[in-house]
Amino acid sequence: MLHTVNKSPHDSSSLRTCLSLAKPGSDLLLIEDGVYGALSGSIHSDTIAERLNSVTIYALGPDLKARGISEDRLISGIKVTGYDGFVELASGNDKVQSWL
Amino acid sequence: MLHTVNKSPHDSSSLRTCLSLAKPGSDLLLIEDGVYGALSGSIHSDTIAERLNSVTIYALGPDLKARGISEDRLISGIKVTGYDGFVELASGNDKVQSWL
Amino acid sequence: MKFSVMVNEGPYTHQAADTAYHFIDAALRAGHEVFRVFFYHDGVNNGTRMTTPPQDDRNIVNRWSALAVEYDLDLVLCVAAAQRRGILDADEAKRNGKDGDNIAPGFRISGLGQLIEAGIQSDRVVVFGG
Amino acid sequence: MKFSVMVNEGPYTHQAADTAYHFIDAALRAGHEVFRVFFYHDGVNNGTRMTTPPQDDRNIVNRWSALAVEYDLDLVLCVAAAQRRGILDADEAKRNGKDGDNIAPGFRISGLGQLIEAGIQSDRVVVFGG
Amino acid sequence: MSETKKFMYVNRHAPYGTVYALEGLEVVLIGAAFEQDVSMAFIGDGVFQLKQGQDTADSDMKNFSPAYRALGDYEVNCLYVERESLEERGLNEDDLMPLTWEDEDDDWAEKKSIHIVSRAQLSDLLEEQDVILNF
Amino acid sequence: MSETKKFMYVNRHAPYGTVYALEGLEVVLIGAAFEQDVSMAFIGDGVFQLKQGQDTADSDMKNFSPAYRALGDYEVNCLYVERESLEERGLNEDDLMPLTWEDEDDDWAEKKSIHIVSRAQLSDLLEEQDVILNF
Repeated sequence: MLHTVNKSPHDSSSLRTCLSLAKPGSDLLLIEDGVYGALSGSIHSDTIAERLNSVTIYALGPDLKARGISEDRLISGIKVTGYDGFVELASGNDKVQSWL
Repeated sequence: MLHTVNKSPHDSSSLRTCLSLAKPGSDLLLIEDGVYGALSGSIHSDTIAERLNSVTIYALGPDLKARGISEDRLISGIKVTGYDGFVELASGNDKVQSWL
Repeated sequence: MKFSVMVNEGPYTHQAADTAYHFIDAALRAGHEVFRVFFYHDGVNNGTRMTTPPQDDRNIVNRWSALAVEYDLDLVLCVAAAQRRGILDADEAKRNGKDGDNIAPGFRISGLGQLIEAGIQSDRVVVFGG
Repeated sequence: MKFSVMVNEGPYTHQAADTAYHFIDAALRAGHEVFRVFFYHDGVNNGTRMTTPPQDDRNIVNRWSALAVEYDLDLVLCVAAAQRRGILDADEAKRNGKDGDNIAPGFRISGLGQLIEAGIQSDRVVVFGG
Repeated sequence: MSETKKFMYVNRHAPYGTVYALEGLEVVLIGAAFEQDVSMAFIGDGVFQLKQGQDTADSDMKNFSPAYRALGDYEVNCLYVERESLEERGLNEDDLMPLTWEDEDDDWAEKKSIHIVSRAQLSDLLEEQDVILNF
Repeated sequence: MSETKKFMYVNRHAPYGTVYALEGLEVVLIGAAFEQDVSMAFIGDGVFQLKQGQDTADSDMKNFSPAYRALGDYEVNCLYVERESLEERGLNEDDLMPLTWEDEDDDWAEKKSIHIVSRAQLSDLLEEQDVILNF
């Protein structure tokens, strides 16, 4: 199952709710303002990093770039992908849950 | 100064940010989904109740009623007012800061 | 006291348009003046006459238009925000080469300067948004 | 693989309309089929031809219309959501007694059943929203 | 359409502040005609949609809470409410509207539509679905 | 208009995800012509508006970050950024665009427009305003 989160973890409960319900083995793609959840050194980084052993976390590259976030600022283990990768994740998983 | 908060404290950071910046003596009016912040027994209730000695907190009655929240469910010390009271708070304070 | 109000969200989608209306209505009934209501962001969607809400629901657009008549209210849609969202009066339609307009009675389209002026001229500015 | 997409926010106001567009574009370029794009909530505002964005910005409405032509895409605006927000085609205008319509080329207005049908007929439904 | 899919409508927004709850419910009511295997989940502030005693007389909005009571007649009778979301908000099951449906296969016995489930159970339910629509 | 008022534009939204940052900036640029006493505050996710290195080439949105650099020319040169908001987000002052203005009263010396302030200082600044507009 692919989960997407499009809201900042600082402003919205979406990422927290997503992580509370995502099963081990799930994929999570951070998009739009959701990519702020991929930043290292924030008050949410540790919580997110802890889930990387059970959930594969991606961040959408074009959205990171728009927001001026270079890949060296990401939590270690988070993968960067593009719109093509988003389509592959959506087709490779059996369904998509969007945490709006 | 009158502060207004129109978002649920469970979904948004608005109330937390408001309380971090509101000075003692301020008025705070909870409106729209912000009135959920007035409910007693929630995980945010204690934090909000602690501020009642320095900030006067109101909740908009028509919005409580729409959401099925009766006054006996509110954190003790929170006052209920209507649209007329909102206008009085806005005119009685020197300015209004809306935490959208 | 002289109020101005800023409305930043569209009708039905967010309650902000309702709260702004009831606040203004209460202020006017209490004898206050409302210098201007400025609609910004999706707030400009309050000003289209093409809206047809379900019959058992309130008609937010008509409610604004009626209030404008009753109290001679100045309801201003921001032109830049309106262009992004497809809200036009006859002048704007002509200027942008569009084949029709959709502004509701009682509203006018003008620039952001109207908001700043409202801030300067009014005793209080109250912002309603999402 | 057969995708359907739901778009729940208006253009410019939320990035969801951009992300949905780029997702669909990438899916089509990868050879997937897109059965339907269903616009709900403020998403119906993607389908008005009255929009005039600044010249240095993308034109989100025209971008949808062009994609519809290129790939014969089915772009559906929910009728109930469109009525609340003042988006009309000629039939809806006549039915609701309005003096004009504003739907953009390549879009059509239909009922919520089109969304459920898309869920039944498609391998994946992806929701983009605010 | 011969295929039957498992549809879940996931509700995460409070009513009235935004339109998502109302327009989400409209999808469920229309969708009921398609004879799919339908359920609803209420997570986070979505649990507030089911609060008893909603009364919009003073705010002049449309009170759409009675429509939840009609869900049983549309054969939408699996409403899963996350227990942790209720507790975090100071609510319990008694705060929710008593929604019921009549079971045709059990001599039209009246049964509860609302099921309070744990976070772990809800996580399992999400995995079982074919189509998830989010409101 | 003879009166001069203290206007503060309070920015609490990240750029691009929603339009508030862009349309808020448009208000500030237009407002500059009115010769009021203007400042901007960046709180919460609003601090992301000032992040260096924004590049929208791959997402095809309008990159409006260069407009912040023009603020100095419009005599908008008091941008207050809440230190706690930066820290909570893993950012520091070096992550922000180096915005400057030229001080006419000091032989056109180039000065910083961004002031990192504490939560307590920002709270004081809010109290001093006549008009607060929120984006």
